[in-house]
Amino acid sequence: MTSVSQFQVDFTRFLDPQGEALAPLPDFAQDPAVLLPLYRAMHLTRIFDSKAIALQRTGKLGTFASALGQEAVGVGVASAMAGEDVLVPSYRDHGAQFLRGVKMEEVLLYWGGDESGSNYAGPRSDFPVCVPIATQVCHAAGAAYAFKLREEARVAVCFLGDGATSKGDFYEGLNFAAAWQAPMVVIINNNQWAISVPRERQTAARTLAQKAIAAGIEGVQVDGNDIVAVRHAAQQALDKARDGGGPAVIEAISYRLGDHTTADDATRYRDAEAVEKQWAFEPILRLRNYLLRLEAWDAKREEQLVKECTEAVNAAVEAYLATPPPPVTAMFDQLFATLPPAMQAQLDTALRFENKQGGGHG
Amino acid sequence: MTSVSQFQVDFTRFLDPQGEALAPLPDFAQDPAVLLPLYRAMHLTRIFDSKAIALQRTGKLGTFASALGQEAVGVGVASAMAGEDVLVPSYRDHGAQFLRGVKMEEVLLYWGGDESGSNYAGPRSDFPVCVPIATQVCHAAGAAYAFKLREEARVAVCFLGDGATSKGDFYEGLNFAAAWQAPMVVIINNNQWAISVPRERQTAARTLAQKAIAAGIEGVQVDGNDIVAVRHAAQQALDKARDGGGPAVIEAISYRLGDHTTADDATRYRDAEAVEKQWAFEPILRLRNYLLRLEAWDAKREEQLVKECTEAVNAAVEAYLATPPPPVTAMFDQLFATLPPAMQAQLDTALRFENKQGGGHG
Amino acid sequence: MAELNLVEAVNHALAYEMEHDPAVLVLGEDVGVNGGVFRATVGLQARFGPARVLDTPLAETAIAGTAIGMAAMGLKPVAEIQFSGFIYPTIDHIVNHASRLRNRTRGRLSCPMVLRTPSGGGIHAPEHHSENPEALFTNVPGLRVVVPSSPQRAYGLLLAAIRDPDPVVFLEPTRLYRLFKQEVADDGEALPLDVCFTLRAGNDITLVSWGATLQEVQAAADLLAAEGVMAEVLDVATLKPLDMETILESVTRTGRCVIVHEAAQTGGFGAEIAAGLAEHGLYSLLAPVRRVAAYDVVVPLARLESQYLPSVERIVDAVRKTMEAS
Amino acid sequence: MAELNLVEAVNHALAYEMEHDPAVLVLGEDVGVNGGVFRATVGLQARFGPARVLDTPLAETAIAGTAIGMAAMGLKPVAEIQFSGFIYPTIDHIVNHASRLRNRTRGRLSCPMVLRTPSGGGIHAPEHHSENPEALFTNVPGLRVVVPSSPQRAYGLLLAAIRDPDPVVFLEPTRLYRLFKQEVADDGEALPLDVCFTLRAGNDITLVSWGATLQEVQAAADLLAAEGVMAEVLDVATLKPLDMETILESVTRTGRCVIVHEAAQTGGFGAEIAAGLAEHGLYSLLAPVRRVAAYDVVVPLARLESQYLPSVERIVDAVRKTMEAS
Ligand SMILES: Cc1ncc(C[n+]2csc(CCOP(=O)(O)OP(=O)(O)O)c2C)c(N)n1
Ligand SMILES: Cc1ncc(C[n+]2csc(CCOP(=O)(O)OP(=O)(O)O)c2C)c(N)n1
Ligand SMILES: [Mg+2]
Ligand SMILES: [Mg+2]
Repeated sequence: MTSVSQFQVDFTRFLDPQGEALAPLPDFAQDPAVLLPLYRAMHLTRIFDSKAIALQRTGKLGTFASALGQEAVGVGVASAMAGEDVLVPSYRDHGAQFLRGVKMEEVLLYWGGDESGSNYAGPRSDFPVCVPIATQVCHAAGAAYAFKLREEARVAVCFLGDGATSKGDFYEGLNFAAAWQAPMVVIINNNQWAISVPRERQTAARTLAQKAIAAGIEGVQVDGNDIVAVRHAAQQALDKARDGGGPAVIEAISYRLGDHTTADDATRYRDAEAVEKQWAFEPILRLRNYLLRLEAWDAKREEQLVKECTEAVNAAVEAYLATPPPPVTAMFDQLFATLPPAMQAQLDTALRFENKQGGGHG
Repeated sequence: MTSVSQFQVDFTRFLDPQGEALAPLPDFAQDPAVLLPLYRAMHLTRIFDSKAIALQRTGKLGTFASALGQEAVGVGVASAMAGEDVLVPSYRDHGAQFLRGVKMEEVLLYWGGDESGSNYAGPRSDFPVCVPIATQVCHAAGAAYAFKLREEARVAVCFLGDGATSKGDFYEGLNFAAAWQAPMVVIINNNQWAISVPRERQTAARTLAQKAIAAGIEGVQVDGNDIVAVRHAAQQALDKARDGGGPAVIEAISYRLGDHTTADDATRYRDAEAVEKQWAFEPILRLRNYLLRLEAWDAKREEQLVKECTEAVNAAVEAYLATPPPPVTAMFDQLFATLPPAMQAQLDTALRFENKQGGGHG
Repeated sequence: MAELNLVEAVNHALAYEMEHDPAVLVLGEDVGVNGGVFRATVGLQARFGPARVLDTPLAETAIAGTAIGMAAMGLKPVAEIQFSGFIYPTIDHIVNHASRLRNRTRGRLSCPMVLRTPSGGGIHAPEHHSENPEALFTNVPGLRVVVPSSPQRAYGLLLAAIRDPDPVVFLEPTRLYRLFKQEVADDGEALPLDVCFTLRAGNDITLVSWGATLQEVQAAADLLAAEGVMAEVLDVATLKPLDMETILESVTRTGRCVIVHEAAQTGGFGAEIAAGLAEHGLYSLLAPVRRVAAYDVVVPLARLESQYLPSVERIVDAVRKTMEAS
Repeated sequence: MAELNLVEAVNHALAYEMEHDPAVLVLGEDVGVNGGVFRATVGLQARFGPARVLDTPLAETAIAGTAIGMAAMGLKPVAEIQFSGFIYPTIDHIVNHASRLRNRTRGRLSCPMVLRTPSGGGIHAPEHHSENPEALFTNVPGLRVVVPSSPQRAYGLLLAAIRDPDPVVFLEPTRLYRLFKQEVADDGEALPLDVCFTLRAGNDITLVSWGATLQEVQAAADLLAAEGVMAEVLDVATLKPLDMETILESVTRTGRCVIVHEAAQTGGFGAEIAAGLAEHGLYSLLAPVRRVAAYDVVVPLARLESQYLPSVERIVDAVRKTMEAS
């Protein structure tokens, strides 16, 4: 018996929950000018989330998936991306999207039931929210291949959850990208839960990062609540991918502090106390602790920041609420580049019944 | 950065191509009474294959997938299985099937275009040939779960090819079985080719065994042309699975000496010389060399064996050719347990046109 | 006899059959501790244990595929797909294996499994949660496709589906899960799988539908009755195999038919019924056979949902047109 | 102008478009060095390089899924699924993403991809190699479904499919790949995607079909002509969106229609055409609309294949019955 291959999975954390550095920090982490926008972005995401949940509770928004407790994953990764890179998100990645220029009212429109929310004025090439779990990994692999073929220095960055790593699409997409050495970075947001199914019952694998081994590529773990670790790992993977080094997988270990979505009630399946304990590790507090240590932050600026973010969120909410529902023609006008003649009669019917519907539902 | 998980993939070979032992052999390998039936089974498989190809070439059989050069994989694994275990084969595993009691004429009937070929008189619970690549891994995982639930000491043994390891079903099925700790053993018959696609372009993974790591289970490599190594590894995995130790993956490294199927012409995409070289490693020669060393074999017995196998194959071919095509009712009679009344009219039509068809095709 | 809504009826049928047949087991995402996202499986894991009520990893292909393996080995798995838009990864296993295992092995192995999923729109759900995928299955030989439209029928048809020796796709109209309650005797009585149900008798026109849209069809029938048009309302219930006899019998009497369904019109299962009429009922037809279905557009997000779903107004309009024709 | 069989016509169309549009690329299993198991892509990798003619790993879900990612980023992938029975794992991506990307993003991103696959039986192929999966796609909004029936139409329709700014499922009748040759001008001229083709004019009955069964339909039309029944033969070609106008125009003249297809009858696309006649052509119909299709059974292995495929005999029989009715 001979050993033919060895593998290992490494874990990286720079900041402990008290914001103390456990290892020499990467350069960017010593520069408040770099960190403060990240801190703001995490705050904004959290304030947005609580506002969105409130809107849902009052019937002004549909089902919504908050990123509570996982802000460092989206923000950290997006902050390492170049503008021309492409984000291929799941449904919990508005933290990353905002940093890429997606507007908050766009995200609200999407969850409020209007497709125009995915017509981002900002990052025109970014993919829209992807609900069918893990399918986006294949899209990202294809996008990455397009960049490689055209010799563009762009990377496709894909997010998915811990539960999503059980799906064939994750594995197939990864295997394609690896076989093609395509510039793709896959971020597993391991928030420990797939709705009610805890990480341990999702797979017998001890880490999710090790799933990358199946595709012959590297997988690493980072503390997903340490934005320094997240950004650092993302930057390394992005640089490598951009330089032709092929795809990489980062498992960012975080925790879903909220319900799965507004349609979920997590108290049915998990212990409130266990959740409570996780609050000590959350990423905003951690970065604030570090910034306080750096003396780059204080209570006044905190107050100012919260106010400013709240105003921005409120403005987005207003813009969202002021957007009229789409006309019935919207169902037809972007179905194909040109509406086939065969569909004209249906469009006529739709117009004839516009706003005269709703019998029995609505 | 801390290392949180380490993995390795081991490779086992007992006999070198000259039949010389490279390591202390397992007990069974010192007993000709155990080895001779395996030797016969490999021979039978090879003679069957060449006969089947001849039948296809003369229009008496449909497309056929031979196991040429890979006989040790099927035979070795099947010889380690218990009767009550269940085989979940792909389309290249008749070597294993014959040892389990599937009749040669049944396999011919299947490839000859008659479903009754999958109604095995022998192993009644074994799964039929599975053509859609890798789907059988999920079936095996489910079968294994059924055994576990009913506390039966049975194992589901699943075969697939190197190409098949790229498919989501392989990974999903493995992950389910591992999460369930279900008694499943997966054999990857790595014959280096998926039709025209060589192993190296199928995946960036250096071994296929390492794909098991993604599911959190062990994967090992064996020399798939060394039947001692194959049987030994299979026995270990079977014992462990039967004892509640969960699933395992064995990558058996072999080589497809023939075309992919009779519909294929491998000279289009691979070098005849490279193939020629592989003949030195083929499994029947290897075991014969070993048996000769043991003085458990000689030319006379070889001649006798070939004759006997050829007769058995010929008898099966005769039985196959003598089987009349099924009546048109066969399309209807096993579609459901009971034919729904809605289908009676179609059955009547089919009967009305029985053997009055064929216009334009046939 | 309890008053149950549709999702409770599903739950009761599952519990009844698990109680009486140890081969039955339930698997899917979040079906265990959480009791299913719509609570269809609530209480089952506590009662029958985690070995028979399995929270699977998140992978629909393997949910279907492992269910096939289980069924082939003598279990009767009832697999839940969490929302209809995620049923697509199961199709390979359903088409290539579940529906064929019996035929492929000439009856040696079979596949008594049920694939349940909530289906259809009307609850302002997120993207992909409001699909009507029935036409993906109705062209597949060897499969049964069932859509209940009331708590009673959900209970009886689901029991029948679980007991059926062959695979059944069971589409539960999400919109009806909690819409109304009905007396349901939890007595283990199954309903027949291969028949249409006549929900309302009438001699002027036949309205054929299934699942959630029967709500609008019945409301339309009420309105029409006030106008003096007496509609017969048929619930197809089992789409495949289709009980065309009952539909033909009705249309032979009424001479007119409107078919209503929530899936997109083109290539939808309504076409099969219209085709059946064009072949076997042509001489009875006094008017063109109209379909009221969703437009051939992507299921819109919530803001346009009510403009997308076939409405009472559209049904009444189609019936009036059909009555005018002669 | 060269004499080409259908698979050569496909090959020429691919080569033409790859030559003229650098965004076009081909991917699939064995499409590169091997030139495809049916040789549809033969020579392309040598000519355009392995970066534009990709031998993918063995995974249909990812073939479809990565094609979507490529298409969204400006490429025009033509993905080959090796045999029709292996198209099912693509359906999730085709339904949930390819057909919706434009609508989902309000036109910001789109999905100009083609999913090609050999389709149908008649060549005594192994299990799963003879499927007719069109009905899995024809109910899907946002998709085009095209089936050529001759080398010329394969060439022109495939060019149109590749150039189309939206996703197209392109089903190539395997049985026709090498059945006959035809003059095909390799001039880059596309055929229109949204129209039926009239293959033969006649005023007694309209025969509607697509793909391989047009062979039997035309042979039947020959036999019928000898009996004095002049059949009009329509090749639907593009199933979705369906050109019902042309069919209605013909049936208005003939008053009779038989629809022929190779997929199983129930829930097959023939139903949509019959339904269109029952709604829009009812008053012209002089006889019931018959369908000659495969029985609702699993595609049998080779020994029963010819009993399964719709035959000239069955078509002629259906036409005679249709002519007798009045
Ligand atoms: C293919 C598919 N199956 C099921 C669902 C329903 N669903 C939505 S989110 C979710 C759990 C996802 O868990 P995970 O991947 O860990 O991501 P998280 O929501 O925790 O971020 C499920 C089952 C879906 N969206 N897609
Ligand atoms: C899902 C699916 N896709 C494609 C095919 C066509 N096909 C048959 S065998 C084969 C190659 C399989 O290679 P491998 O898994 O290495 O097994 P081998 O044939 O070498 O034993 C392909 C692509 C198939 N049978 N199933
Ligand atoms: Mg999660
Ligand atoms: Mg192989």
